[in-house]
Amino acid sequence: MPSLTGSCFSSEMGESEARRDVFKLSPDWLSVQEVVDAVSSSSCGAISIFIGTTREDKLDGQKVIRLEYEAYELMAQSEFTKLCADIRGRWPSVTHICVHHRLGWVEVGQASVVMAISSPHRHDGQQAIQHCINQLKAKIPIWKKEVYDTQDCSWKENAE
Amino acid sequence: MPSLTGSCFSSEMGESEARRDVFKLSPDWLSVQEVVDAVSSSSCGAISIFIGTTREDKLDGQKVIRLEYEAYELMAQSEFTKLCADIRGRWPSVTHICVHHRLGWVEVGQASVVMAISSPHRHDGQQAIQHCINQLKAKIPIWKKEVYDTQDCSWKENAE
Amino acid sequence: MTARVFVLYFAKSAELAGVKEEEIVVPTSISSQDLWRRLVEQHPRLSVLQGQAVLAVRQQYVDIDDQLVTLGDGDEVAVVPPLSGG
Amino acid sequence: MTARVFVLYFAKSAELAGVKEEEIVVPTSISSQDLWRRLVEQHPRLSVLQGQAVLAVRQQYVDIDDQLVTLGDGDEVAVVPPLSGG
Repeated sequence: MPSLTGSCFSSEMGESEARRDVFKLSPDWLSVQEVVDAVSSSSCGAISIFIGTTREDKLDGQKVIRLEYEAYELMAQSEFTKLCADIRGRWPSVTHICVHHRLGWVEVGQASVVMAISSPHRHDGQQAIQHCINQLKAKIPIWKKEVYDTQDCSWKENAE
Repeated sequence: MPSLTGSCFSSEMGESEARRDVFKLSPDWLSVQEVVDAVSSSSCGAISIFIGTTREDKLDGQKVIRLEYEAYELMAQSEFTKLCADIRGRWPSVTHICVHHRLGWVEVGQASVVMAISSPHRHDGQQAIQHCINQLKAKIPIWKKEVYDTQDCSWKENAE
Repeated sequence: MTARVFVLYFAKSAELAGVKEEEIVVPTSISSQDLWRRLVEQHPRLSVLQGQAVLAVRQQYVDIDDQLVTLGDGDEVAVVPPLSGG
Repeated sequence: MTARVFVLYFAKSAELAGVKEEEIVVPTSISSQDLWRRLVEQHPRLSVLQGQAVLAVRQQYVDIDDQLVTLGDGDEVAVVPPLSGG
């Protein structure tokens, strides 16, 4: 897994900068700043970010009290690598891509995913971030179970 | 100006939540987390964020060493209020909107603007954030001067 | 009838005019074009912004053309060069 | 010819199968449909995922149909119920 050596606000004039694809599955609270730092680049004018959280919700009168996330970790990493190649094929100007996703117990209202994409100009990054979250939901092997106040639970399914 | 009482990760079930439009012009470093907190809501599954920075750049061989931002502050606030009404008219599901913009000296590579929009579902927020940055550049009276290593400087102009 | 208005200059227009704000006396009904001409008479270097700047009257954008604006004492008028926020 | 493969169960399929992983012996060439049938024979409750789950073979998605998959000793096969990441 690439290391998180964010070069935020650094000055790297003249160096050609390696493109970073950073993926992390984490049991811990997600830091937006950490994800932003991972994509920061002196050649980029724009960073587009998406944060997904779980809304407070009721299902048949049961209240969701927490989520539990599970992943097929090695395959998630390899699907992320494919997704980054797909994004770079569609928007070649994309510089860095970083996705952090929670695993295990997540309180309702906390971020389950934070992703950021940097690009020299904003339009590419904004389209790429939408594609990234759509494809993550469709392709990266991660599952979410809702746990209710009645002790019931149910595995969710992303819409097509 | 609405106060920055972000209700991040709080539990407000059953309360109808007032929609917040938060605008801040600031001489200080911008905190992404602060902007995210300002739009967090237990009814929102999605937060879309955009960060604009100044790329390292040369103009006719001169290197940009810093930016200076200036605003017509009261009018910027009233144009922001209009922009929020415009966004809410186009995407009624948008919950909270927050824009922080730098004023004064800004180092190259630091964020000049951070904006976030929360929404129950991601598509509305993603479209709204694009409209928000486009319209901010077109309508909100803020100006940027590039200062070069030769002591020259020049006022910039946003593309149409 | 005349009105005493505050004129605010921003960004390049402030550099060209050499002032950031001033008071001027103008007719209470005047086209935005004539209002602009008065400002250029006062600060001839502003003419380089011709065709680029717009005005704001009481914090509302007004294109520089033949539309009439109505001004009262204490009203705020601003010279708005091309924007570059974001 | 047969191969001894690792089968991984995730999310709802792990709950239905009652195991998270196991080793099974299967033909080295088998349709993904027949592979799925073997898993359902072993864990009949998996049948509720019929038409919803797909498989992954060596971490590549494989639809459950008549396409042949080639398996070797130690290969990783996974049952992938509908995704819900994000």
